[in-house]
Amino acid sequence: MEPSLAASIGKIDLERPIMLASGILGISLDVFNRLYRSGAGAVVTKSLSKEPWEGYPNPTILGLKSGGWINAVGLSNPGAPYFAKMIEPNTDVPIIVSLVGSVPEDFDFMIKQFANCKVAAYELNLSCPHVAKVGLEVGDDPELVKKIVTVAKKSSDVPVIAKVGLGTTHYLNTVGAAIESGIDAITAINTIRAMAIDVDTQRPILSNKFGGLSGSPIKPVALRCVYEISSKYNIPIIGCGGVSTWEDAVEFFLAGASSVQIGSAIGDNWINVFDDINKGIKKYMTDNGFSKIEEMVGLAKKS
Amino acid sequence: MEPSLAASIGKIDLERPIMLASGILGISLDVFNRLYRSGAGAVVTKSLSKEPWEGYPNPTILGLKSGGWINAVGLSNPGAPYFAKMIEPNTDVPIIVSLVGSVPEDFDFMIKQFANCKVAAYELNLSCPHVAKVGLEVGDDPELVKKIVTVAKKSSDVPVIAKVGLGTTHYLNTVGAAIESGIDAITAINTIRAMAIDVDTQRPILSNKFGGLSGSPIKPVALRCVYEISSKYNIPIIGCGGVSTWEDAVEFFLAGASSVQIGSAIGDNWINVFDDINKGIKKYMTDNGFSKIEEMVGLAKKS
Amino acid sequence: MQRNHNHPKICTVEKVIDETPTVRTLVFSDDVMANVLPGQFAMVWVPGINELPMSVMITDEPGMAAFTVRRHGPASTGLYNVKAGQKIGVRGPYGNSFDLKQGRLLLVGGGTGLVPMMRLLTFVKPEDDVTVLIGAKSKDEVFFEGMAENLLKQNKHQVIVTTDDGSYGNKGYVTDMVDKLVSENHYDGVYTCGPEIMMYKTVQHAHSKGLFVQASLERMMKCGVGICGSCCVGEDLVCRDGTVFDGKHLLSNKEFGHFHRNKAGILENY
Amino acid sequence: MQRNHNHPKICTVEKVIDETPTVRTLVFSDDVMANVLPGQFAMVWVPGINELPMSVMITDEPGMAAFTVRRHGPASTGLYNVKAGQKIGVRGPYGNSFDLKQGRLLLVGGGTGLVPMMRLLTFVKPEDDVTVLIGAKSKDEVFFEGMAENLLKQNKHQVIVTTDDGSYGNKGYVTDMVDKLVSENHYDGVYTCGPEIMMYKTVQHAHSKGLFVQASLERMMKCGVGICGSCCVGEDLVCRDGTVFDGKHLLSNKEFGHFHRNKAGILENY
Ligand SMILES: Cc1cc2nc3c(=O)[nH]c(=O)nc-3n(C[C@H](O)[C@H](O)[C@H](O)COP(=O)(O)OP(=O)(O)OC[C@H]3O[C@@H](n4cnc5c(N)ncnc54)[C@H](O)[C@@H]3O)c2cc1C
Ligand SMILES: Cc1cc2nc3c(=O)[nH]c(=O)nc-3n(C[C@H](O)[C@H](O)[C@H](O)COP(=O)(O)OP(=O)(O)OC[C@H]3O[C@@H](n4cnc5c(N)ncnc54)[C@H](O)[C@@H]3O)c2cc1C
Ligand SMILES: Cc1cc2nc3c(=O)[nH]c(=O)nc-3n(C[C@H](O)[C@H](O)[C@H](O)COP(=O)(O)O)c2cc1C
Ligand SMILES: Cc1cc2nc3c(=O)[nH]c(=O)nc-3n(C[C@H](O)[C@H](O)[C@H](O)COP(=O)(O)O)c2cc1C
Ligand code: FES
Ligand code: FES
Repeated sequence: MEPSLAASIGKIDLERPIMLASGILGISLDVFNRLYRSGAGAVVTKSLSKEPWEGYPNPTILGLKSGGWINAVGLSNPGAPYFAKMIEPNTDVPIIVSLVGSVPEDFDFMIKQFANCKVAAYELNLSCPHVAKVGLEVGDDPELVKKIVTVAKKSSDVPVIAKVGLGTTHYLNTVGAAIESGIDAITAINTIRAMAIDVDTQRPILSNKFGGLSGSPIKPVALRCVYEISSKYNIPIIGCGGVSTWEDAVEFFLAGASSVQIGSAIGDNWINVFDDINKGIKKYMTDNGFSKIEEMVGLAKKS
Repeated sequence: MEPSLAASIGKIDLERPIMLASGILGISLDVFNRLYRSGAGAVVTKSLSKEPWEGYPNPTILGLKSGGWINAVGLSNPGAPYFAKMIEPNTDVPIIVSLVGSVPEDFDFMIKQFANCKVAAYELNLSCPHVAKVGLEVGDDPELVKKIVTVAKKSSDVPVIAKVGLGTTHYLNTVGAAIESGIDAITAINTIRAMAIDVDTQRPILSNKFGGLSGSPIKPVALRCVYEISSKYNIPIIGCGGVSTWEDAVEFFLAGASSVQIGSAIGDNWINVFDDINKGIKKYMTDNGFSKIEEMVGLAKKS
Repeated sequence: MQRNHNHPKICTVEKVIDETPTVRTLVFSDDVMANVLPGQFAMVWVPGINELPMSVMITDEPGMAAFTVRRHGPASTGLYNVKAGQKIGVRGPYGNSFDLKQGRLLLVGGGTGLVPMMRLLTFVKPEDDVTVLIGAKSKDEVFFEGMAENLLKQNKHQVIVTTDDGSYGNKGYVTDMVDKLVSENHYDGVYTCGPEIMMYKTVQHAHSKGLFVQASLERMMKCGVGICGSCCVGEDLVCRDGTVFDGKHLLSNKEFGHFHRNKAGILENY
Repeated sequence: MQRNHNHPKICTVEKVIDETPTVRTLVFSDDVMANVLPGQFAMVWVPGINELPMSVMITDEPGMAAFTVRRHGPASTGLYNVKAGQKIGVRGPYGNSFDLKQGRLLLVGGGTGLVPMMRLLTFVKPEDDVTVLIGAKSKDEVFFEGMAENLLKQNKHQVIVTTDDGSYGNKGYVTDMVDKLVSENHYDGVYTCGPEIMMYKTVQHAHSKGLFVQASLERMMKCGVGICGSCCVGEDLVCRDGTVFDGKHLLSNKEFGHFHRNKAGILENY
């Protein structure tokens, strides 16, 4: 029998275990449809705020000579109300709506905008490393996390995911706080705060100076976070960080992730990366006698 | 006039601004001599403990397909007393002795072993990410850091450096605590906790499962730490993490480091890396009209 | 040091040429940029100011490339103000290129949209019969006419200029001239770059006559590599799927000619 | 997936050959390892057990490589116990190789130190006159004698075995035989690998006669790439500067033949 690529992240059921990560190509329903057809099991939207944000001036992204990317797009987004209207026609694509905000009420407001949309889940961005007052600055405060998760869970019946990253407090505490407040799943990790300086002009390259490191450099760190979370807590995990091959995806499954998200690899290999990874996972499963994704999840912890 | 490569890290004066990082080839005086002749301005020893440690079983190191290394050598070392004897004959090489321990008394004991040695500085390893009860587990406790630094400063007249890394509390707090207690300089950063899983055998590769990520993947993170420390505090900084070219070294100077340490690049390019980087820095200085290293230090913060 | 085409490479501007009162060409040395394909662009960092997408302009020296920039908002004005001797960062090249047919060709450019057209001219075969159509508002905004003539010395060709106010060349909209030309002649390929409304009408006219037509689009760009999504037009990403698209494809795209996205990603009318 | 020679590549052991009651050869397919130079080694991961340095053994099939392991402590016993069909991880190859002279050659191997000697034999020229000296404690520890004969079929050669107890071949220490041979003959190159004391004496004897001699050293190894420092001998790093060193260089090294470092890095007497 052909192995199945279907993945369950708690109550979220997907036909394929790889999703588009937040912030990557995530501002248009047309593009979501295209990515879904290209093999993504779900798409996560750009993180949305209550109001439209322009984000930082360019340069906002750069590639590193040794691989990986640093970005400080600054969460530019059209705002939750506009976005909800745009995705209202959606019927096919499992869309996970990513949200940023500073206070619990922000999240309640935003989730209510999507009342008429088909939303597979909400992902709370508690981990953007380069925008003040949202993202990590929220995630680093476990008490605030508890309040936000509690409110988000109340605002709709749709599953809620918390996305964590390496901040100034221990991310495992953020995870713990989110779980205590009823979170349905965890995405780990966001980009890691980083910078690049140009030696010829002697200045930071990004307009915001600091940005978030993504791509292959952060994979080994993301992988250990997934392993640590799954060792400490019983919660569905979505692995994110540097996945660019089927082998990377499988590493995350073995570490305890039920699915993975893909961001930077699209910049390197364009969108056929979804199909390539799906095929690779399937071949691996056939070669190794797995029939379902969940048979692999957490297997590396047994050794 | 030829630009000068001399570097001052507070009270520590070196002829060249690049040092061997701790744990790299750092167990034999003969090797120190060789590295010094090859262009290192100073060598940092393997982190020493009170007693000899065997470290973890192999595999303890692996190279990543996308660049960089993960190691969990487990701080194997011959112990401070043995080591002090070994380096007693040293007269030429600026040796920085790296120390690990759990309580302030450990550090006092170890520093006293070196009473008859020429030691350029002590570097307190508050940041090893993969050994219990030492390293990060110490660095993550600012109160303990204060006590350790205070004791280390009292144990001798030699300058004391604190080496920090990304742990479970904010490293800037560790830096602050060390400065409050009279530290002379900061080395940033140690490896970042990470892991690698083999998909064919479905198990973590390192015997210790978790290890520390080093090399090019961590450079952008190390660089922002140096920039953040130098923006917040007035303390000499030694940059460490992923330096493998003169360009990397200059980025660290511009971010605020007075010198840099080199580890993994030796695994990639062998020990001529010191000479190559020295030459590159010199050429850069000539091309850009710098006559001293310190003219570059922190320049990127001005823009 | 190895090069990563996604990392800004610092280049020193060696020469600045005033093309019109608002358009300048900045010349610099770079082997990679000197040899890009027509339609390809770079992300150009003006340190301390901004980074913006620019088509890569040809120069008459090997190993040299250029940007021809019109000053507009703060970003482009920042680049416009760069003096000889100053440094800029250049990453890329990005994007695809034109599918250059042989035979009778029509190139339609407006403003800095002429940049990819000039490079395209360096690829035409001596046998090709080439018409270049340059549209401008008025006389003092016309540039690259002489360059086009020069590049086509070996060819059967004509260079036609239209100005909206008739202060130079033919009076009227360049797209009316396109309509006239494609009605009277067969072309094996029609290529256009410039203001979206000009491209939209050019594509419509050419397509309605069954001609092969391609346009090079502009959209807000942050990454240039298909990550950020800011350049999307329908389901296409201009930076990665384009910038050059077939007219047929474009006419089925409901945003082309009508909407672009602002910095927050909200659709706005052209 | 691209290969990084510092990342363990998983290989399946396809065949296991018992060489002696304590030595086994494990055969596997791998193009890179099949083509290493004599003296080069791999770091061999036995999942769940340990990782240890192993010289890469030749096989008689192209594309295949092998390890010949003596069971000793837990790590080597773990490898020794790997069955056909089981997986091991292999990274490398690491280290340098012998400087193979032409003419009259003497190869001196003891135990698994014969592994690089066998590979060296595949590089000798048909004109070379080759003497292989195999040292063992007793008869049942002798292996690779037939293989050496076989590899030298085309050459003028002799394969001499010595056993300490005289249960096979010549009685006595292999190094006494070395002394005898280098006193009676000129050799253009002498090569040795095996227990350090054997290599030490071989180097001394050969060097005292002014012969070119090289030895392949063993030390505790963790990284194999010159990072960890565990394999240092004086100022040399065996994994990166060696494993093969000139005898002349070695005799000036105060640790060679006398000390090695234990797992904590403390010098211990041999
Ligand atoms: C592929 C491509 C090639 C181009 N080639 C040229 C060229 O050769 N010469 C030339 O003069 N112009 C060119 N442009 C247009 C140029 O990049 C923008 O017109 C210009 O950046 C707008 O500048 P501004 O000063 O008004 O931006 P500001 O208002 O200062 O805006 C700042 C940022 O927004 C971006 N931005 C604003 N409007 C646009 C827009 N319409 N399209 C893309 N980005 C925008 C800018 O790039 C910049 O990063 C090109 C655009 C693209 C997409
Ligand atoms: C370059 C090189 C090539 C080698 N080639 C072979 C070979 O082809 N066949 C063979 O049987 N043996 C070979 N060895 C020796 C082999 O690696 C060690 O003898 C063996 O690992 C010791 O195993 P153990 O079971 O006693 O180790 P344990 O006591 O289980 O020790 C565990 C760890 O310590 C290391 N270790 C312990 N002693 C040594 C030592 N003396 N040298 C290096 N590492 C040590 C092991 O590699 C292992 O990682 C080689 C060694 C080196 C350095
Ligand atoms: C350009 C860019 C924009 C991003 N924007 C967001 C965002 O809006 N919200 C968010 O949660 N993560 C954002 N991220 C982080 C990614 O979702 C992802 O966590 C990170 O890039 C690591 O995955 P990768 O290595 O596969 O890219 C962004 C990343 C990039 C590169
Ligand atoms: C094999 C290895 C062993 C290390 N051992 C130590 C150690 O004992 N003490 C310490 O402070 N840092 C240790 N480190 C960390 C390095 O000193 C350095 O901080 C880190 O590797 C980042 O620098 P790099 O990217 O140049 O390697 C070790 C690193 C490696 C790769
Ligand atoms: S500019 Fe970022 S996707 Fe096109
Ligand atoms: S084995 Fe690590 S330096 Fe040689």
